[in-house]
Amino acid sequence: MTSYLFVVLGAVLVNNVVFVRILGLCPFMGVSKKLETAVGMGAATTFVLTMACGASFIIDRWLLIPNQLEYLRTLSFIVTIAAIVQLTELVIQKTSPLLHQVLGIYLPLITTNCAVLGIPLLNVSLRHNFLESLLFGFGSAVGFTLALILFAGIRERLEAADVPIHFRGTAIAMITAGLMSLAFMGFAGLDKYK
Amino acid sequence: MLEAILVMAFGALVLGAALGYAAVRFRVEGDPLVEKIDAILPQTQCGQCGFPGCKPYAQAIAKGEADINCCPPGGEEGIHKLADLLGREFKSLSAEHGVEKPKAVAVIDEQVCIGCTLCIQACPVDAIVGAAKQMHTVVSAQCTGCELCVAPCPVDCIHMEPIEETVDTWKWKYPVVPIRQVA
Amino acid sequence: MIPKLFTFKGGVKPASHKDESADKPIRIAPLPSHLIIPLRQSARAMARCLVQPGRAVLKGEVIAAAEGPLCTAVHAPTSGTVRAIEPQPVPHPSGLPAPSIIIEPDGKDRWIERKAFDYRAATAQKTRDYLRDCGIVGLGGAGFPSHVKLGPGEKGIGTLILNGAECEPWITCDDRLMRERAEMVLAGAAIMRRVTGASRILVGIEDNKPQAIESMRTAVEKLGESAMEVIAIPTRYPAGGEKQLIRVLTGIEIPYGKLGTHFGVQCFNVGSAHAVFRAVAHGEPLVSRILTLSGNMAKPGNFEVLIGTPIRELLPLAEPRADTDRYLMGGPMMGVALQSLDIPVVKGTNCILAGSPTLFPPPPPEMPCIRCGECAKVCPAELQPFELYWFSRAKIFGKTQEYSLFDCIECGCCSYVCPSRIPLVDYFRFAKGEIWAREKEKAAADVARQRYELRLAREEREKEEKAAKLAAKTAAGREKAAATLAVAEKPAATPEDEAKKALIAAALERAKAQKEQVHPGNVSNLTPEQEAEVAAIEVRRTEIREMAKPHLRQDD
Amino acid sequence: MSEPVEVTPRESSVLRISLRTAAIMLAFTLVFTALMAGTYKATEPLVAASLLAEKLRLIGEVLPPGEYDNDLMADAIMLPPQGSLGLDDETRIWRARKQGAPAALVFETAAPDGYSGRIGLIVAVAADGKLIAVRVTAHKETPGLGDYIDPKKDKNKTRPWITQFSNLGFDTVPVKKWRVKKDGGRFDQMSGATISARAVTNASGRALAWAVEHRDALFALPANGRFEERKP
Amino acid sequence: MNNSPYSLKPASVQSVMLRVLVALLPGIAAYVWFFGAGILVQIVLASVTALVAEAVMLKLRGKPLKPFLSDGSALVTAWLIALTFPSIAPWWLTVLGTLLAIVVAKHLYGGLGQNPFNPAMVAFALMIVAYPLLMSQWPRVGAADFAVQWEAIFGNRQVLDAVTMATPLDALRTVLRDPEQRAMIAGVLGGKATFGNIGGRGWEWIAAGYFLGGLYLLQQRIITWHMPVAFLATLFAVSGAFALYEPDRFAGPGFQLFTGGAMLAAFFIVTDPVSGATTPRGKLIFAAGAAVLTWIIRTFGAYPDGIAFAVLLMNIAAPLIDMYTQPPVFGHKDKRGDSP
Amino acid sequence: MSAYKDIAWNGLWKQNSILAQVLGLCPLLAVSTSLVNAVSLGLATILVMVLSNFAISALRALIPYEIRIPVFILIIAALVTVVDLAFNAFLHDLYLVLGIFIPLIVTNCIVLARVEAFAAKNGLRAATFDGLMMGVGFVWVIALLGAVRELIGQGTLFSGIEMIFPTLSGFQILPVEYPGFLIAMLPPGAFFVLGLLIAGRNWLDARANARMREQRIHHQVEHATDHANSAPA
Ligand SMILES: Cc1cc2nc3c(=O)[nH]c(=O)nc-3n(C[C@H](O)[C@H](O)[C@H](O)COP(=O)(O)O)c2cc1C
Ligand SMILES: Cc1cc2nc3c(=O)[nH]c(=O)nc-3n(C[C@H](O)[C@H](O)[C@H](O)COP(=O)(O)O)c2cc1C
Ligand SMILES: Cc1cc2nc3c(=O)[nH]c(=O)nc-3n(C[C@H](O)[C@H](O)[C@H](O)COP(=O)(O)O)c2cc1C
Ligand SMILES: Cc1cc2nc3c(=O)[nH]c(=O)nc-3n(C[C@H](O)[C@H](O)[C@H](O)CO)c2cc1C
Ligand code: SF4
Ligand code: SF4
Ligand code: SF4
Ligand code: SF4
Ligand code: FES
Repeated sequence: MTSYLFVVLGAVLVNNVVFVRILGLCPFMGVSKKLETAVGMGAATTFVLTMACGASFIIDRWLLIPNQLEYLRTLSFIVTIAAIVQLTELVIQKTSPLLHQVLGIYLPLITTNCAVLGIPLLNVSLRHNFLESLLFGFGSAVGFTLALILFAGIRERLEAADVPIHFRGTAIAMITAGLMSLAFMGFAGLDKYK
Repeated sequence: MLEAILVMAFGALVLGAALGYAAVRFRVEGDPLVEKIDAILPQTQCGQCGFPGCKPYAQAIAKGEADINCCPPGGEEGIHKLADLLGREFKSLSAEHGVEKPKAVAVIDEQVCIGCTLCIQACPVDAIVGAAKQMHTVVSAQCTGCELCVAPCPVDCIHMEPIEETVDTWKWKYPVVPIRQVA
Repeated sequence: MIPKLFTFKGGVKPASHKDESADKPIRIAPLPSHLIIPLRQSARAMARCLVQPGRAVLKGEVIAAAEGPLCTAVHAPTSGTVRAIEPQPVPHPSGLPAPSIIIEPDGKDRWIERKAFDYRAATAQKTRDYLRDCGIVGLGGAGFPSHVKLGPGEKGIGTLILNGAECEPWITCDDRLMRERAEMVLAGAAIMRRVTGASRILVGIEDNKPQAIESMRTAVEKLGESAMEVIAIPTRYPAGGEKQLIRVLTGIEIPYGKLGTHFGVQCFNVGSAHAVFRAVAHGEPLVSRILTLSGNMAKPGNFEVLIGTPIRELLPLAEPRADTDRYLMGGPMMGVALQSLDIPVVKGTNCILAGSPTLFPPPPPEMPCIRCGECAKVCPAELQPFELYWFSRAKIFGKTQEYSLFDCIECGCCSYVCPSRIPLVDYFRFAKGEIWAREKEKAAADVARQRYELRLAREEREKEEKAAKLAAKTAAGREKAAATLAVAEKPAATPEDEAKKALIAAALERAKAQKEQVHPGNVSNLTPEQEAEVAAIEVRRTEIREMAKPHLRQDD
Repeated sequence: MSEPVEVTPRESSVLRISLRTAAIMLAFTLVFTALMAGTYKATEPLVAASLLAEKLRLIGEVLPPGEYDNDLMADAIMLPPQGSLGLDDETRIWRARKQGAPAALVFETAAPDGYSGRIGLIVAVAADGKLIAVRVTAHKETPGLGDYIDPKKDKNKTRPWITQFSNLGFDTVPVKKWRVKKDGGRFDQMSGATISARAVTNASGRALAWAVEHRDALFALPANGRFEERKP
Repeated sequence: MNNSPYSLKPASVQSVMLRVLVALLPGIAAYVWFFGAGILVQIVLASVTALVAEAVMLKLRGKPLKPFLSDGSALVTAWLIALTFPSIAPWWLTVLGTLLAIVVAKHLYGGLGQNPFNPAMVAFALMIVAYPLLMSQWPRVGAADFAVQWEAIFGNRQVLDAVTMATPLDALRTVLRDPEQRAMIAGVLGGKATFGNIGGRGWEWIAAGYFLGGLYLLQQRIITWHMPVAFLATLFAVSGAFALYEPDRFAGPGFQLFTGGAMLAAFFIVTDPVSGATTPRGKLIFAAGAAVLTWIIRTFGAYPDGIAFAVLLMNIAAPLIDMYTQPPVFGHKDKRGDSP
Repeated sequence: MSAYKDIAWNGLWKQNSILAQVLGLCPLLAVSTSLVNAVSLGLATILVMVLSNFAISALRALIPYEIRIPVFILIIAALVTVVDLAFNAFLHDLYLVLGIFIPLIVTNCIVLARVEAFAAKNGLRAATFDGLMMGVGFVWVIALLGAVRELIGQGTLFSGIEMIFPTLSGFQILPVEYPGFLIAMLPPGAFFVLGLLIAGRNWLDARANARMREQRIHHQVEHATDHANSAPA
């Protein structure tokens, strides 16, 4: 039981997708200017990534490995993800127009978030079982969301700071992300206790 | 090889059908974005942006056909708002579309006006009153300062007057930062 | 019975400097050479001028009438002649001029006929109308019309609060008023109680004015009014702020956007109560007030001054010292620096303070905010001024509103303590102004959009109508067109030069047609009068052109 | 590319369009899957060869090719998870023979107690009980501090730290001395990063002891056999 | 001409920062007493570097030099860097750390008052990640005289082996990871509970010095009680609970509070007004969070003193903490938490 | 021809995927720990971009609007897989170093963005050229990043070149005593260096802008003086 907890915590903090695994940076940089949008993007990603991990595990274990088609992993995973994104959009559009209004614009962006493909691929190479895959996906997505929200908090404040002119915008955001990842290095070594 | 193709073909069939269905079934009608953009534009309707009015410009922005820095009356602030809304980077006002000017209203020199009604036809917000061959006046509360009436006047009797500051319209100025003066 | 006092958070204790003028009895200021009475005496609205230059007026005569719900009448402060009605600088941070009536006193100071108002017989509404016509506005500084504040609001008023706190340093006019005319103040309060139907009156006085407290307590006993209490409150700026005083005396907190009446309390300055008493008991409209002259002056004191007295003529009474570099209207915490000494005393003027570089040194350079939180500790509105500042400075106004910018009462406590010497209040005033301006602009844009869309719709309709008309005409039109075509075709067959001629003719024709389009029928089919008018205009126009020519050439 | 078609979603057309898109999708899939499958088939032998070469190179680091003459890949046995070697997965033991005689065992082992967790090792133990060499295969030790255990990162290029175990056995270094100097043993450690050194030293000692103990049983197993520890 | 208010309380950034420097003096005195005067060299190195870096950056950014150079904030940063780095760190380590703190962590964000991260802690974290060995060599009490320290700072690092030792925190961690040696923990931590053994010899006196300085800051109302109390109390509670649960595995609160930079952090580092939370509730959360993270990283993480990382991690969260702990505004108290 | 110049300028600088569009960051930051790694991944990316732009431009008439995205992804993924397999077969060591970042080219936003924004609307030659230029734009940035990080981090350049050309080896640029600044090799360093690069780009752009403005003003002033000189005549 605790080992599952460590999978989640490890994915959220110690091996944070953004700061340590360096995945999902485009939306991390692009959708973090406002807290609101950061929350929306985080929620959408969490849902899709968790689903993607489950689905890709099933495909890998039951379709690809038995047929020795591992080389189709990239393709089948990304296509699955695209399908999940589309279906998610359909479902929430039907069931909750409100949620759709909140998440709608983020869903299409998720297909090009490389964490959404990277985490399922990592699941394979870390040889996670089904539950671990799900939890790893969920934990990573929570880690992504956490990073995104914290970053948005800082950026909202930074917007008013007297940053030297050439550093305004993306440049200082990069430096901030660097310092955040430096801070997250403090968690290094915690995962050896699992 | 064969199983590869079979597996993928199966996936493709399902997905293709689903997507085709979805794309047709759930096409989003109308574009709420245009309304949001239009709400930011100053509604001066001056056409300096190169479009016949604010709404067409809003549509062009929403379609990605126009840049966000083409509206001089909206000024830097308007551009900031648009950049925020659209998640784009801020750009300073494009010089070819004009410069930000202090707000002004049109004033008709009633001595000179010949009542030709050309200005009435030009004014996009019906801010000019007067019938043919009678003196025309600008209702300054309704004038947006677009200057469209200035050019058509055959006797050059319309000029723009900056809005004067009164006790009612006066605003506190941005505090000067004395530290720069020390430098 | 000593009621339980509440406290408000924050606040500061600047050096009080009250001793300089507190023991100086109220003196009547001499008549000035002229009086400048701005038409705007109440905070929100301008009165309608009733007099013309040259007209003789008596003291107390209405010279401008109240118009609209938030307006009060304006009266001649003394007898004399109206000299002019013109824009004059007024006490406003902008220093901009505003329409004012200028009166030259005749030196006789003759009153109109004064008659006490029997408020016991009148309805509350009648009394309020009477106060409006007496020009009573709050004398505590904000200048809000008192008759409006005396209205019942939603719930009616249970508690009436008299504000005798006078928390700003230097100012002692309310202190003197309470010492010298306590009974009148309380009688005024009693009238207000009757109008509002309030059950009790609480008078809040800062405990650094023991004589005033004493005098007011004696007066309460003497008047024998029940449910009227004089309460000493701890001295701490801004205890006299309406919300803070109400909080201290009753524990009620009034948020921004809500009025005292929502909570059944209403607060008046003691001077306002005094003015009400004078209006009701003696039939004297508000034409004078008591103010303190203090600061860098040799003989500070308190004076009863006519509204409209130019500051310049008041100053000799207190003898400003030589190193005075500026004058403030109001106290050092909230006052306004005067940009001209020709600015008159208005109803809200409670103090003229002479400043010197030693008394009010120019602020050292502004440093960046270090988020030390001092400002938040002293903010009586319990805001986070440094957050407001952070976003006001960067002009991110949406955020300032999220941090409740409009709850700021501009008391200045935050600026007072800031170690970085940031003029915080200036940033907040700036942000508020910009937000208001933006809201106005937004409203204007919405109107413009509507009008534009209406116009588009109309044009569309007109086009359709025209098209319909055109269609009706086509039959005839087609025949005509065919005929012209036939004519036009003919020359085409003739030799070249003729063709050229025809082309030129056609071009001329087109040009003419175009011209006609540009000048739609304006100059044809005119009545003789119109023709005359046009001719006259034409003449004027050529004259103007001639006159303008040299300039034009220069410009080129 | 076709422009967005303005369609009103009537059921029949929806069905038609769905079918059409499905068909196109199918066609694309077929073509590109074939492309991939073709590439896969073409590269398969190459990939297999690379994998083999990688393995051989790794083995070569601890066991020079001259030391044996058999086909290592063929002469391997399976090793179920071994707690004492710090292994929680099934691994292989490769048996090197020279002219048919047992020459050496090559196997993976791990030090669970590195500064930042597990350190993966590969060792070769000669049939005579000497540790031929040990190398680090995976570690997360602090770069610049604990990573000298990997000869690629070791500043001392001429005599990397990890080579000090080469050709030593319990006959030359008693079990008690198979420790870092700081713990009273025989081996150097890098000052300020003892933990990594201690972990590697102890793990290599454990591996040597284990190999010496099971040497005969291991060599006796048939190729592709499975080693089972017999509890005495 | 300025606007109201016209009278201002005499206070300035400079006086605030100077008093912080004064408050550091008792701790520095104890430091010198136990570990020698090498720390003074480091303080000078860091101060000079900080001032030069500040001046250059101000020049580059076209800001006036005088008010900013004299505000003292760069000195506070510099002193804190010197005090958290090993006193025998090579000179370039201190210089590089200070440089990065002032240039990257402070001026790229707009300088004084605008940096979201604590500059001194950025320096510490960067340096311990980049040069873990150099950042963990501390002299033994009384082992290195000034000459040796000078030597170590400006040249010959060879002298070090004789005089360095594992700091108490490091010893604790080394022992922790080896179950066989856990019995030794008592030895490391000084089973005899004399004062000299609470946080390791010498360390607790330095901590006491910082505590004294902290009291001065409190008395001067430069810091409020929230941060130090929340930080120390949380560290005490967490470490106490775990030490009770498994005393031979976890160090007790006495050790945790008096070793390493805990006391310095409680009064001087988490209290940095610029990069920390500012609302009263926010301060409590910020400091308590920093304490928990410190304990976790000290106990389980790869880096010996978790304070720097803990503070940086809380810096990241500070804007959100502030945003969600806005105290209710006057008159809006019924709607708690409704404000942004 | 100038259209091609525009495409090149866009790819290399103006619309540079990293510096201007801030897309494709993950491989950029994760793999730029050394020059060799960086360039290798960059080349793989170029390959994919050129091939996918080519393929999609060629097939664009066949792709219905509704399913264009899935089809694009399908094509890109297939091409990536091909490249991945090729690396595995021919550059196995490098394949191990680059890890999941080769498959992740699929989600590299620039690839999809270019395909959608350019290849789907333009002719074969232009599209292929655009893919190439966008790819080169990515490569020079990632190469610069890799070089800077490697140099600061360990004082070398081209370390690991033996993975590609077994006969070569890297260079020690800085003195051997250089202690190395490890941060540069770790994620924080990746962010810092990229931040500096972007600031550098801003600076260059600002300078170019300023110069242009100056020229224009200069031009105007000249014009005006000309005018003034001629006016009295
Ligand atoms: C910061 C602040 C301080 C104030 N101090 C006083 C004061 O000392 N005495 C006073 O009568 N009014 C003071 N006022 C004005 C009161 O808030 C309030 O407007 C007044 O008491 C209402 O009475 P009035 O309408 O009769 O003027 C202050 C206002 C503010 C914002
Ligand atoms: C950030 C950091 C990382 C460290 N990484 C390692 C490491 O990877 N390997 C190691 O053996 N020691 C490492 N140490 C050092 C240990 O904490 C401990 O000081 C050392 O192993 C004790 O060795 P000594 O007895 O020779 O001083 C590291 C220390 C720090 C501060
Ligand atoms: C914020 C902070 C403050 C510190 N203050 C001191 C101090 O005042 N005195 C001291 O000797 N060590 C101080 N240290 C050093 C650490 O407590 C710790 O002992 C140091 O990182 C040594 O690591 P090691 O145990 O791996 O050798 C401080 C560290 C940090 C992060
Ligand atoms: C109470 C107090 C604590 C401070 N702590 C720090 C600190 O931990 N690190 C630091 O770099 N500066 C510190 N400073 C100085 C200053 O706030 C810092 O340089 C700013 O972060 C620079 O913008 C402190 C200042 C005060 C008043
Ligand atoms: S320039 Fe601005 S105000 Fe003028 S029409 Fe265009 S959008 Fe409207
Ligand atoms: S009056 Fe003239 S300037 Fe004003 S809105 Fe109409 S056309 Fe524009
Ligand atoms: S008092 Fe001044 S420096 Fe302190 S937080 Fe407030 S605004 Fe900032
Ligand atoms: S001026 Fe506004 S923000 Fe400042 S203390 Fe007063 S109420 Fe608070
Ligand atoms: S490359 Fe864009 S999200 Fe990773």
